[in-house]
Formats: sequence, structure tokens, C-alpha cells
Amino acid sequence: MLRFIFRRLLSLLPVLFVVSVVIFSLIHLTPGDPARAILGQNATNEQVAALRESMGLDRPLVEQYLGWVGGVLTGDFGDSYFLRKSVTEAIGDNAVPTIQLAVIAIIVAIVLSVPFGTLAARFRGGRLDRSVMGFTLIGMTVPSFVLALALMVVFGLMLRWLPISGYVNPFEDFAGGIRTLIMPGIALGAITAALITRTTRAAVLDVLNADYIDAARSRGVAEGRLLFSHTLKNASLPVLTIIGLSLGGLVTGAAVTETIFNIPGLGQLLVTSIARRDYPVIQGVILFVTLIYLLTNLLIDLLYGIVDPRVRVGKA
Amino acid sequence: MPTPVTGASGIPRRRRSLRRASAVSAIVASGALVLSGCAASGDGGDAAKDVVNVVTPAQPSTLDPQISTESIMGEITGSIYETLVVTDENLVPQPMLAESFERSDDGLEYTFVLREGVKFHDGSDLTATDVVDSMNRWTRVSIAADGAFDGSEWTEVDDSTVKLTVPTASFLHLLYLSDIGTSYPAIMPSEVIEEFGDEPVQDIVGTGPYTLKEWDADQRIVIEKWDDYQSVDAPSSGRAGAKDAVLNEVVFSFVPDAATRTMGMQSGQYDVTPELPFDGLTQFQEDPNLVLGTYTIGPINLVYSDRAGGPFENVVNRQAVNTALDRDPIMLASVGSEELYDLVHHNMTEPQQAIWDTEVGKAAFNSADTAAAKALLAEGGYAGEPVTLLVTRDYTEAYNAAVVVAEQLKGIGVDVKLEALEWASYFDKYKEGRDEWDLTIIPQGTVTDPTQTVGFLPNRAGYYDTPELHDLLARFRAAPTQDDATLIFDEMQQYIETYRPLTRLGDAHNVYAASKDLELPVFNSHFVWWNASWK
Amino acid sequence: MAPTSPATANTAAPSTTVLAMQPAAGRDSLWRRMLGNTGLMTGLVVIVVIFVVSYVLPPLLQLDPYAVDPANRLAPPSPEHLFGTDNFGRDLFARIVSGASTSLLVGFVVALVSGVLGAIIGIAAVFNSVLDQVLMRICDGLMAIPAILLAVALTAALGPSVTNLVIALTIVYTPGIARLVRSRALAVTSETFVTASTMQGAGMLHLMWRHILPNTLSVLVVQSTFTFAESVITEAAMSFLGAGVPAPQASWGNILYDGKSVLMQAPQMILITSGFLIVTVLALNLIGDGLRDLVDQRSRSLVGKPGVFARMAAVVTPGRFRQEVKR
Amino acid sequence: MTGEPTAPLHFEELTLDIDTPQGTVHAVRGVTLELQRGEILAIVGESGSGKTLTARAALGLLPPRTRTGGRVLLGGADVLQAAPDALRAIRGGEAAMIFQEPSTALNPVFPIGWQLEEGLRAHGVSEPAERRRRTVDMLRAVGIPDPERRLGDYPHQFSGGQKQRIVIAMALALRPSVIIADEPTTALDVTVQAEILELLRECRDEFGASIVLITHNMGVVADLADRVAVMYRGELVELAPVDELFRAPREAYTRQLLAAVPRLGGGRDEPDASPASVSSAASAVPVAPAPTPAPSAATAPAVLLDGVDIEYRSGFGTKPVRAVRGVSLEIARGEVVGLVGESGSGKSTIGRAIGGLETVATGRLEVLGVELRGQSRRRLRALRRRIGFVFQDPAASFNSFMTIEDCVIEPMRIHRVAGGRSTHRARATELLDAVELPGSYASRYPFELSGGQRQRVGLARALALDPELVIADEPTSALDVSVQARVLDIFTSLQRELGFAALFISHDLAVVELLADRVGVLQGGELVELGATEQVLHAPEHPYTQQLIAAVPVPDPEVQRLRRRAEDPGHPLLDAEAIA
Repeated sequence: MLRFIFRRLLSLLPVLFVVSVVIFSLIHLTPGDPARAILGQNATNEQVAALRESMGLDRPLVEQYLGWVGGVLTGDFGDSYFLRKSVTEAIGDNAVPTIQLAVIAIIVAIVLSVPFGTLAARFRGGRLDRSVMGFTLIGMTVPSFVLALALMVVFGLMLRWLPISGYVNPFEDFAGGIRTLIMPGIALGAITAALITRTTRAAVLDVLNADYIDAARSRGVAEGRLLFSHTLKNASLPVLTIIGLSLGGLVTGAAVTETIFNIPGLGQLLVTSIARRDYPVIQGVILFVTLIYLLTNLLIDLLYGIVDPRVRVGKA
Repeated sequence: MPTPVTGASGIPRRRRSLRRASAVSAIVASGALVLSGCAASGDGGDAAKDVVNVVTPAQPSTLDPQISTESIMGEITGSIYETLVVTDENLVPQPMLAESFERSDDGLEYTFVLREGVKFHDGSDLTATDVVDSMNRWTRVSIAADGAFDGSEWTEVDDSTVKLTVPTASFLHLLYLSDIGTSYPAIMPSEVIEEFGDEPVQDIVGTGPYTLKEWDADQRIVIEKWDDYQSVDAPSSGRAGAKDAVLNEVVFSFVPDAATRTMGMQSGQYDVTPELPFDGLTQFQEDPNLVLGTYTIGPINLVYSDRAGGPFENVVNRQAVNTALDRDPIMLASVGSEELYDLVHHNMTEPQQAIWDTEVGKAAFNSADTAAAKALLAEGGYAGEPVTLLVTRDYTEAYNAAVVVAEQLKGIGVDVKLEALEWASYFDKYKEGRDEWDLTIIPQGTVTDPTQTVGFLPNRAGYYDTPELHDLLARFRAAPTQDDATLIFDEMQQYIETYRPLTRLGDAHNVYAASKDLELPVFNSHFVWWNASWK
Repeated sequence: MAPTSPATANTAAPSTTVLAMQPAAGRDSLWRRMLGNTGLMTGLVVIVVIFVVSYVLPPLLQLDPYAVDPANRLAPPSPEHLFGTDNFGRDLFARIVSGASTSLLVGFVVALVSGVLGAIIGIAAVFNSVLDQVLMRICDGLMAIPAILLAVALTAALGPSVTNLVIALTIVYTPGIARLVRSRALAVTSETFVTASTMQGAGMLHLMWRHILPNTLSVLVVQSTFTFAESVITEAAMSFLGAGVPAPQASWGNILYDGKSVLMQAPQMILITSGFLIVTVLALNLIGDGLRDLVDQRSRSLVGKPGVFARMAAVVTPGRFRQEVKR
Repeated sequence: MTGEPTAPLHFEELTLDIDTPQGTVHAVRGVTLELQRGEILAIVGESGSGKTLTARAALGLLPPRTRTGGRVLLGGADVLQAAPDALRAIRGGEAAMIFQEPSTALNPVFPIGWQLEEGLRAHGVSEPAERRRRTVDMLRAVGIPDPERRLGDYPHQFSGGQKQRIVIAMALALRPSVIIADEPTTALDVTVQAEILELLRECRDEFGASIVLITHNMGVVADLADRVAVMYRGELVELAPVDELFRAPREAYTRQLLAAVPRLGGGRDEPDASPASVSSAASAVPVAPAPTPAPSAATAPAVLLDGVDIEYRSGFGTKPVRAVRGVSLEIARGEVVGLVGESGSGKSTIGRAIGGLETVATGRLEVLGVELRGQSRRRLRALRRRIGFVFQDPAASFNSFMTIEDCVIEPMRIHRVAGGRSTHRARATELLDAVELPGSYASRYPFELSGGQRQRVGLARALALDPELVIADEPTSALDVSVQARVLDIFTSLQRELGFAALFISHDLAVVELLADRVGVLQGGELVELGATEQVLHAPEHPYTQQLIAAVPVPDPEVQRLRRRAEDPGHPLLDAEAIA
């Protein structure tokens, strides 16, 4: 088991390498100069050149890349140009809201989607199925920013139930925190909810067609029990997969959602950092998000082993 | 009333993310305006409110008052730092940290006597050394001091007296010393200057009635009432006089998305914003909980690239474009309402009219004569080559103007291609890539004097380096009084008309909004936090 | 259904499920099966209509999406301006119609190019393990980076233009398709008919072209349809972050971007445009789902009564479809 | 109530219609059938005859969109009209079911103990200790060793036979009066099949259950059934006691069905003269180089295996699994060699190795005189031109995107046989003709053909380039008996005519006997016996071969009864006392 995890962790390295190269080269190819951004618009070209030199931005790209990667390997992601703190600190501060948001979005998604997906599969072709599927199509279709604006107008402005924007850490003020996170959570989780609903439905349908369901039925097991004890465990594999995959989407969506709801998360940090060419932060955040995504999917692979006895990771 | 307006120098207002520059500068009505209204008990009516929530688009990149040109910096540090002199409500310079000051008859020497018993936030006393160090640093690092204070020197006379010597007499000196917009001569402890040198300071230590309590990067800056503040014993007037702070805290929140800010104001989540989206004006006019106001933020300029071989290397083609443009539709699209723009034929803004005015160029201004423009184009040898109009989407007013300008130029047969970039790329190209564009539309801040405008600023597009120009600038800077300077302004404007380095499209106004329950004085483009209170 | 083919006379599959017993599908039934799939046909009709409208209406009605009229900005819908005007006083109807062609073009080209590239990469990966490792690690890396952010970074690096937007989105979506094609191709490679072909001495190219590609085509087409839909949304989201189709060219994304700041004054900008966006993406999703049903053998047996399109077709061409409708 | 109260299960004019988008399938048409107490009733028929649906109707387990007619009386109540609760009480309590594929009948993600208990729980056994006790008893009764320990194990940890035992244990758990056994041994090897059949017999003998046995295997019928119902296209064709049916079938269809069953010991099949023929000499298509079919003239044997070991490696760093050990075998030109063995014996691996799909670890493997070890890919491809392959699953061995003609032409295209497309097509028509398929089938797609037709196309494809060697891997095991007979006929006559050497791989001894000159028996990767067909099958020397032959049920009830008596297990496999 440990060996398996170790091997899997090792296999992440090439992926991270690719990501680091892509990100690094993309950022440095982008026009716009962090030195100029730092110094402001009135700086003379000499000042800018001097700062570039002291930041090491005048060195060859390969050298800069190696320097950065060397730092990363020793746990040093560098310092932000603008935030007056290290990238590690910045990520630490901003990861908390993003993770909370993602967790809430996933909870919203699962709470909505698993029961409805299961019921839709059970009553395939029926009215419930059709309306659930209709809703999922709409959920997949409405862009998250449109949904976010609609939620803000309705719940923030018209009903005034929830604050329009901002962020309160639920660990410091639970009620307040949930109040600030619930709208972004829904806006972010809608697409995931739709996806999981559809996956659940398809997976449950698959299971319902399996022989062992007929076998259990032939033993007189009640339909409701068939549905929720037999199928859910079997169907949880594809659902887990899709949850793992949508985590990437959640962080992506967070860039838009966090900007709209003004939540100090990684997405917003990234967007502002791109705008002001804060290279170390951009690189660090994307690498971090990628790592989280990969680790989540590794975790889900491990969960497979728990859910499905056939997947014995020790021997995989 | 003549209103010498302070603000950023002739540089683009900085907006969006770190470079938001929405100086509340120059109120429409008069020097001072107190926002007030009937208590319409909004939903922010908590008991014993002594906190105000301000929402602005982005945080300043630094709070160093001598270096930063971002007006949000001025908004925040205006009650943290103090200067030797400030203007009262009649825009007359009054002493602040100085007990008194005087100018020598030849205008080459100024003497400032410091006020007794003034302390910094860190508890140390204000000394003449602090002042000299601060002022000398300001002379070096501030863009505002650039030019006008060349060759000047600050010296310590005794423990409580400092002296400024200048090479030539100029009306500009006191103007800039009492300016509290951006990169202003704030006084800070010598230790801080020693530590940071000419780099932006990170220890925000001043002498003002508020101290920096918290800076949560990209989220909020909180300033807090400083209980040990030693107020001037004089009635409060403008920025001068007594500062008896009432509000305990002012929280500046940074919300990048305009729609979110707007809704936040509407829902009462925030109390004040120095900047609503332009179209917010009509929308909020009916809102019973808010008081609105507008102020000039500065011109939107069309600047010509001087790239060799480009169509606008030839001044005739530049004049053709200037002749063709119909500014009203452009500005209407730009700011969305007739109430939110002025058309001014010279390089300064309308509120500055009393000081900076000229008849030069007035007659031919905004002719919108397409026939004449086409003729000029023919004369200039423009043969339909493609023209790139560079603009950034991060400033809607500039971008909106550009869309209409492009349409109008197509109308006279110019093959315009709009290139809209995000700010960082745009600015890089604007400064460094002048051979990659032909026209650009850039929003700029109000300036204190004409030398800060496009055409007179070196290292920018539109700066045609000739002896004639050098001579003109030197003479202007040496004008001992405002009247002398005003005379030379005619010549400067004639220079613009002849060389046409830019076409001014119009001056945009910003809309600010505040809760009706808030007593919030605004003076000379800035909220006066120490006189603000909840009703 | 076509008259029972001789094949059904002694259908003898190893399984005794119902599927084995049902009459085998006739070859010419694809079109009819499409007609029977109401969702698919609805989607197709919607997309075709939007496509045609976006290319035919502007020249026909002389719609100019660029004509500004600032004095008349943010006007509500009226007979003159069907959907009102935008913040430049441009006719919103013209903008949306012309934006449709941009958005659909972007989506279509991205779907097409990433589909082709994905197929090439996915299939090539199956045949060479070294290539497989290299390509898949690159795909993993690109997929691990959040899509919108990667697209935003790419367009920032490449500079704003529709072409670059298409390139960026293609880079974002190709890895996913490549991965999918690869896994499908892997499954196909282990199918007996591939072994059969190998045993006959078939070479790599023959296997790829004749066996693997046709059998991955179904997933490829389905996934490309979804990529089409995704691209349309992503373009909008990118415009929302200020990195989509460069203005003043109209795209749904940048109409939404403009509309956001005048949400309260001219809600129709957001409402109508998102309406179109949603309908389009919905239609594309319906097409994708429909195609999936069409290629998925399992779901064939479970389709219910003939849908509205099959009935319509039966009315138009009674002879061909009689049997189907009789039931 | 008109049903006879004595019969535990009674079908009355049962009609089942299933709606599909392609039309309504009349799956079962008016079947009336009665299961006597303590009886084993076999329902036989080809795929699609409706036998499974009929039996499943007894439990109300019908596919969606099925319209029913008639009645199914189980213990006096009509299953088709029963309320859900009543239906649940019937299922498992009154009647239970045993499935064809034990590995899919068990939920892979739950331990078997849990699954066994589930049925008990559903029928109101609420005491956990009691459930556990009964579960353990059942498992012990069906012969799962050490049941207490294995309750927590998952299905994949059991062998196929054990899984089927567990499924039977589940069926017996509530001691139902009726057991529906749907092809209970089809997925199992013959030796395991014999054990399961014995177990089923004891279900009846010891538990007094009546059994409906659905099967297509006449040997199983002869072994187990008391009465036989023959179904064809949804209708009951004949119903008779088992001896009577085998001795004197009344209906033509039944006779046809029985005639098609290959019988072990029946000797070599002498096929009728083939109505069509294909020969390279007579062919209009010059397929060069024309092989010399004469077996004696060949210089090198078609296949030569000498001490061959074949290993599988499942992944990096794992220990290789040896699938074939030290096999030596020679196939002469024009000779047909049969290879038999149970699953996992390595018979298919040998076939694949001859085709160059597996690499030989040690030993010598020569095909048509070419040593395969270390052969270049190009030489291998050239060699494959001279080998034809027929695969087990005709449905999977065709690309559904290619027409029949394309499939047959494919080898010619691959090897760029001269003549161009029109010549290829002519040859394809000729080949289809040879396997007795009309030329009009050329433009059809594989899925439009029946299994037997597809397998004939498979044969045509294998012969397209006039191979010197044909490897047929279980070519008929997926087919119904009547279809199988036809395919085997064609194969035999073509082999005679074209004279290719053949390796015929099968698990069915009777089939091999029909065609092979010599037979090899594989056990666990080793060739335990090799010799002339008659000798190996009639006078086997190796104990494994003897065991194998003994395990095959003979499709003749009387003979089978005698054989069973001779073996006599002596003690019942099923210990009913333990379960009481």
C-alpha cells in the first residue's frame, strides 16, 4: 500500500514538470513587465532596467526557470512582488477560502445530485427523470457568472437575505461564514451538481441492469433497499471519478466566482496576479492548484480500493 | 471660483487592480461640500456606529505618500500623514505641521517654523531633521516635485526651523507643497527614511489623526483613530485647522468587480464609494439611501504615435483626425451621461478655468468637419494604410471612447483597427512599443500645471524634442507668479495647436456615493475622514 | 422498422437477453433513429437555425453590429431595436446575431481542430509506449491546469485575436479528447477484430486507419460536440474576465461583459444574450447526448415511442415511415 | 383458482410481448406448462426461443416494457398479478433462481456473507446471530470449505465453481419449493459442471425442491431432467419425459435439434459433399504463390513446437506467470490437430503463439518452416499471410464499420494481392459462396448477420489468401448446436478440399472428435496426452483425460444414468441435515 502510494506520488513528478514548464514559459512570454508594474508608470527606463536586473528578469529564461524550480524543490516558492509576503504565505492565506468554497460547492452538489440522480435512474423515462435531466441540462448550460449575478440580484439585492459579497471565515464565525459562502457555493457547484447527477444516474442505471440486482431481486430484496444499498456502493466509483475531475473545474470556476463575490481565494489571487504580472505568485498558485488536483485524484484512486474490493491497490 | 486642483501629474490615472486612480479631486460645486441628508435610517443602523465601510476597486501597490501616484493611496493616507502646509477651504495655504512659514521677497527662500509638541504614531517627537530628511527625499522621489523643484534644497536652521532654497522663483512651489493628492510631501520619521531610502516605505508612520491598523493584502485596509493626536488650535477649514476625529475606524474594502461594488452599495453592505460605474448615476439617483456627487477625474486623450513611416508622423494627418472628431457622441459613449463630461479646448480641466484658460484653439475646437478632415488627409498623403488604435479594456471610459472614435475615423476613410489589451500589456506597448500603434486613447488624471500634460512630458508619445519646446518649458517654470504663468500658457496651447501631439476628447467625471446617514465632508477631491461622523 | 431481414430468422447470439431477440437494426435506419431521437433533432434544428440566421440575416436586413449611436444608448426593446441597444447605442439584435456567428465559429473550429488533434494524439499514443508516456504526461499536465486560467494565460501570451483564442481553447481542450480517444482506442486494440487483422498481417497504419479510428469516431464526435458547447461557454467566461474575443467584434461573451456593468440599466443585454447562450449550449448538449444514445448500442433497445420528429417526418413522407408510426 | 393445487408452478397460456423501438418482439407465445412436485423439468431451445423469459416469468423478473398475457401460478397465486409485497414474499421464499454467470450474479463490492444474509433479512429473519448461523450452514451444505472464515470474503476471491455454489446456497437459503436454474453450468468447465449438476440433483433429492432447468446442453438434460420441454421461437414445441424424448422425439424440430448434438464417441464426421467449392487452382484469381496442399509433399511440418514455454508478465517487476510449460507438438501439412483443455489450460495461448502474438520464452517454435523466435516484424507479417485464423466470438471478431465484403477483402488489401478491387471482390464472392452465403450478403454489415453466418464469414476471411495453416480457436463454442453443426460441416469439407493444416482449439471433446486427426490434451499449461483421436478419446491413458471424458454428460439419458451409477459418489454432496 505504502509502496503503491509512493509510486503514484513519483508518477506525479513528470506531470508537475510539464505544468511548471508550461506555466513558466507562458508567463514569461506574456507581454507586460513586472518591474514596470512595481515601479509605476512614471519610472524611467533606466530604473526599470535596474530593477529587472536586480530581480533577475534579464537572465536567460532557462536560468530563471532552473532558479525557480530549484527554489520550489527546497520549498521556496519565492516572494510576491506586490503582496509583501512570500508566495507560500499568500497561498496559505488564500487557499483557505477556496478550499472552503470548493467543499461547500461539492457538498451542495452531492446533496442535490446523488438522491436525484438515483431516483431519476430508478424511474427512468418517467416524469421525475425527465425533469431532473432537464434541470441538469440547464445546470450544465447556464454559465456560472450568469448564475452568480442572478443569485446576487435575487438574494442579495431584492430579498436581502445574504450579503452581496465578501468573505468571513466560517471557523471564526460559523453563521456569518456560511452566509457569505452559500451563494458562491451554489454558483460554483451548479455545474458540478448537474454533472454528478448525470453520472449518478448513468452509473445507477448500469448497476440496475446488472445480473446481481436481478439476483438480489429474485431473493425478495425490496426495491428501495436494492436501490440505496446495492446500487449506491457500486455506482459510487464513477461518481467518485467525476468528483475528482470536477475539482479542477471548481478551482477554475472559482476564478470567476471569487472575482464576482470578492472572496480572497486562490482564483482571485491568480486573476489579480496575472493582471499585475506577479510571476512568483502566478507560478506558485498554478503549481499548487495542480498539485491539489493531482493529489485529490490520487486520493480518489485510493478510495476505489475501499469501495471496490477488486481494486487491490497493493498489487496494482 | 478659481480652484487650483491637485492630483496626479500628467500620467494616466491608474485604475484596476493595483493601479486604480480615482482621485476624488475637485468637487463640482465648490471647494468644500458636505454631504448630508435626512436620516433615512438605512439598514446599516447599528447602535453606536463608529465604523465606515468604504469600497474601492483595488488596493494601492504602496502606501508611500511621496512615491505613489495612486489616488486611493491619497484617500487612505490623507488622514495618516501630514504636510508642512495645507490649503484651507479658500484654497489658501495654511500651516499644518509648520507653526508658520514665509517666502522671501525674491521668492528664492522659504522658512518654516515647526509646531511644538507634535509626535509621530511611534511616539517619537517631530524634529527639524525629520522634516529635512522627508522633504529632501520627496524632492528626489516624487514625480510632482520633478521639474518645479529641480535644484532646490532643504536645510535645518535649528531644532524647530527649516529652510527651502530654490534656484528660481516660481509660483509652483507653494502649489505643490500644499498639494495632498498624490506623491505629496508627507513628513515621516528619519529612521523610516534611513531604512527604506528611495524605495517605497513599508512602515507607515505619520503624525495624523488616524493610524494604519491593518492591511490585509488585496482585501482591506483599516485605519483607526489615534488617541494621542495633537490637534492644531484653529477652527477646521478645508484640510487645515483642528482635526477632531469621531469615527473610530474607516475600512477600505477592495472589490474588483464593478457590478459587485454597485450591488454592495445598493444593499447597504458598504457606506461609501469614491467611484461608481458611470452608468450608476441614473440608477442611483432614485435611491433614497444614498447621496451622490460627481467630480472631475481628468481628460481622455487621443495621443498620436510618432513612429517613423506612420501616417501620423505628418502633422497634417494629425490635424485631420482632430478636425474630424465629433466629441459629444464620443464622450456620451465614454461616460454614459451628459452630466458626466466637459469639453475643454485646452490642456487643463474646466474647474481650473479661472487660472488656466486661453482663447487659443477655442474657435476651431470640436469642429467635427468631416469634409475638411478628408481634404487634410488627402493633403497629408494618407492612402488608406491600416491604422492601429491601441486601447485598454480595463478603463471603460477610454475603451468606450475608442469604439466611437474608430467608427468616426472609418467615416473619413481611415482604416482603423481597434486593438484592446489588458492593462499590463497595454501599458508595455504604450511606453515601449510606439512603433506598433498609431493612435491610442488613454485616460489621464487632472494635473496641477500644464507641464504635466501630454506634449510636454519627456519619454512619452507626443513629445517632440525641439529647442523651441525646451525654451518654452524653461520660461514657464520660471514664471514668478500665476499671472505670468497664465500668459505663457497661451503660448503653450499654441504649441499644442501647431504640433497637435494629442487631441483632447473631453474630461470625465466620476460619480461617488455615500450613505445618507453619513456626515461626510469632502474637500478638494478627498473625503475628510476626521470630520466625518454618523448622524 | 424495416421488414425483417433474413438475419433475424435465426438470430443466435450467445446471450439470451431481449436484445438478442429483437430484430436487428437495418442499415438505413440511422436517419430514422436520428429522427426518433427528439433531443438530438431539437438540438440540430436549433443550431442550424442559429447558424443560418447568424450568416443570412445580417446581409439580408443590413444589420450593422458596429454602428454606434451614443445618444440612443441602453434603449429598451422597441420596434426599431428589437432587443434594445447596448452601451454604445448599437443595435443589440444585430450584435447578438453577429455575435452568434463569432461564438459558434469559435466553438466549431475549436471542436473540429481539437477533435482532429485529439484523435491523432490519442491513436498515436496507443501504438508507441514511449510516445504514449510523453504525450500523456503532457496531456495530464495541461489538463491539471484549470481550463479557463490556462486559456486566459494563453491568450495573454499570444495576444488578443479570434485566431489566438481558438488556438488557446484548442490547446485547452485537445488533451481531454486525446485522453478519451486513447482509452477508447486502447479498448479497441484489445478487441478480437484487431487481433484478427493483426493475425492477417496488418501493419500499424492499416490498423489505425481501418479499425481503430472508425471505432473511436463515436466517442470522438460526441466529445467534440461537448467541446463545442464548452468552448462557447468558456469564451463567454473568458470575456467575462476580459480575455475573450477582442472588441469591437461582437461575441456573446463580450456582449455579456459589456452588459454586466449596465446590469441594472439594461438588463436585457445580459438576459437576452444569456438566453441565446443557454439555448445554444443546451442544443449542443442535446446533440451530444443524442449522438451518444445513437452510438450506444445498449440504449437502443430502450428508446420509447417515436418522437415528435419521427412523426413529423412520417407526415411529410408517409411511405417511408409508415411502419414506425403505426405502433 | 383453476390451477392444480398440487403443482408448485403452473404456466397457463403465458404470452410475453416486448416493445422495442424496432417493433414488438413476441418472445413467448401461449406456453402452458406445469412443474410437478419434486420434478426437474428441463426447458431446451436455441437462443431466442423464449426459454429463459418463460422461466423468469415465474419470479416476475421480466424486462421493462414487457406485456404479459396468461397466468403464472406459483403456489396457487398468480405471479403476474401479484402486488409488490406479495411478489417479494414469493421471490426467494416460494421460488428462487440460479443464474448462468455466477460472477455477475454476485455483487462484487459486498462480502458474500452480507449477500447471503440479505435474502434472509428480506424475509424477516431479523436476529443477526440466527442469520449468521443459517448462512454458515448453507455455505457448508453446498460444499464451501471453512465457511465461518469465508463469510467476509468478496466474490472475486472464489473460483467460478465456488461462486456457483454460493449462488445455489442463496437460492436454497429459504428452502423454496421451486428453483429456476438458468443455464447453471454453461459458464463452467466440464469437471466443475459435473459437480454442480450433482449438487442440483441433491437440491431436489434432499430438499424436495422442484427445479426448472434451462439449458441448451443436451448432455445436461440427459443427466438431470425428468421431463423436457422443447421451445422454438416462443412456442412450446414438445413436452415429454426425458427417455421418451431422446428415444423417440415426436416433432421434426426436436429431431433436428438432437441430431445436431455432437456425441462423444460418435467418431469422425463424414460430411456431405459440399455444394460449393473453392480452390485456388480453379479460382479465377491468381493467388500467388499457390501453396501445395499435398500433406506428404511438405518439406517442413506446418507447426513445430519443441519444449515451448510461454510466460505472461502482468506488469513491471511482477513475477511472470508461466501459461505454457514444455509443450512439444507437431502438426503435419494437411493435418488437423485438436487441442482440448479447460479454461486456463493454455490452449488459446498456444494458438496465439503460433500466430506470433505471444513470444516464446524457451524452446523452439517453427511455423511453416520459419522459426518465430527473434523474427522481425516484417517477416512475421509475411508469414501471417500463409496462416488463417478463426476466432471464438464471431460478433467481436468483425469491425462493425466494415461490410462483410470489406472484411473478407481485408487480408488481400493488407498483402496487396494483385488484381485490384474488382478482382478482390470477385474472390470475396467466391469465398462467400464457398461458405454457403449468398453473394448479396457482401454489402451487409456484420451485426446484420446471425452468429452462425458471421462465423462462416470468419471462415471465408481466414481462407481468403489460401492459407497453409488455419488456427481455429473455439470457433463454435458461442453458437447454438444446430448452427454449430453447420459451421463444422463447412469447415470439414473445406479442409478436405483445400488441404490446409489446422489447429482446432476447443473445450468440447465431442466437437474435436468430429474433425481432428490427432488430439492433444492440455492441463495447467502442460500437454498431458497427445495421440490419434480415437485412441485419446476412447482409450485415454492419462488420468486427467479420463476424468475429463468421464465428466462430459452424454446426451442420452439411459447411458448417462448408467455412467453415473458406475461412478457413484457414495455420499451425498449436499448435507440436508446440516441445514434443518
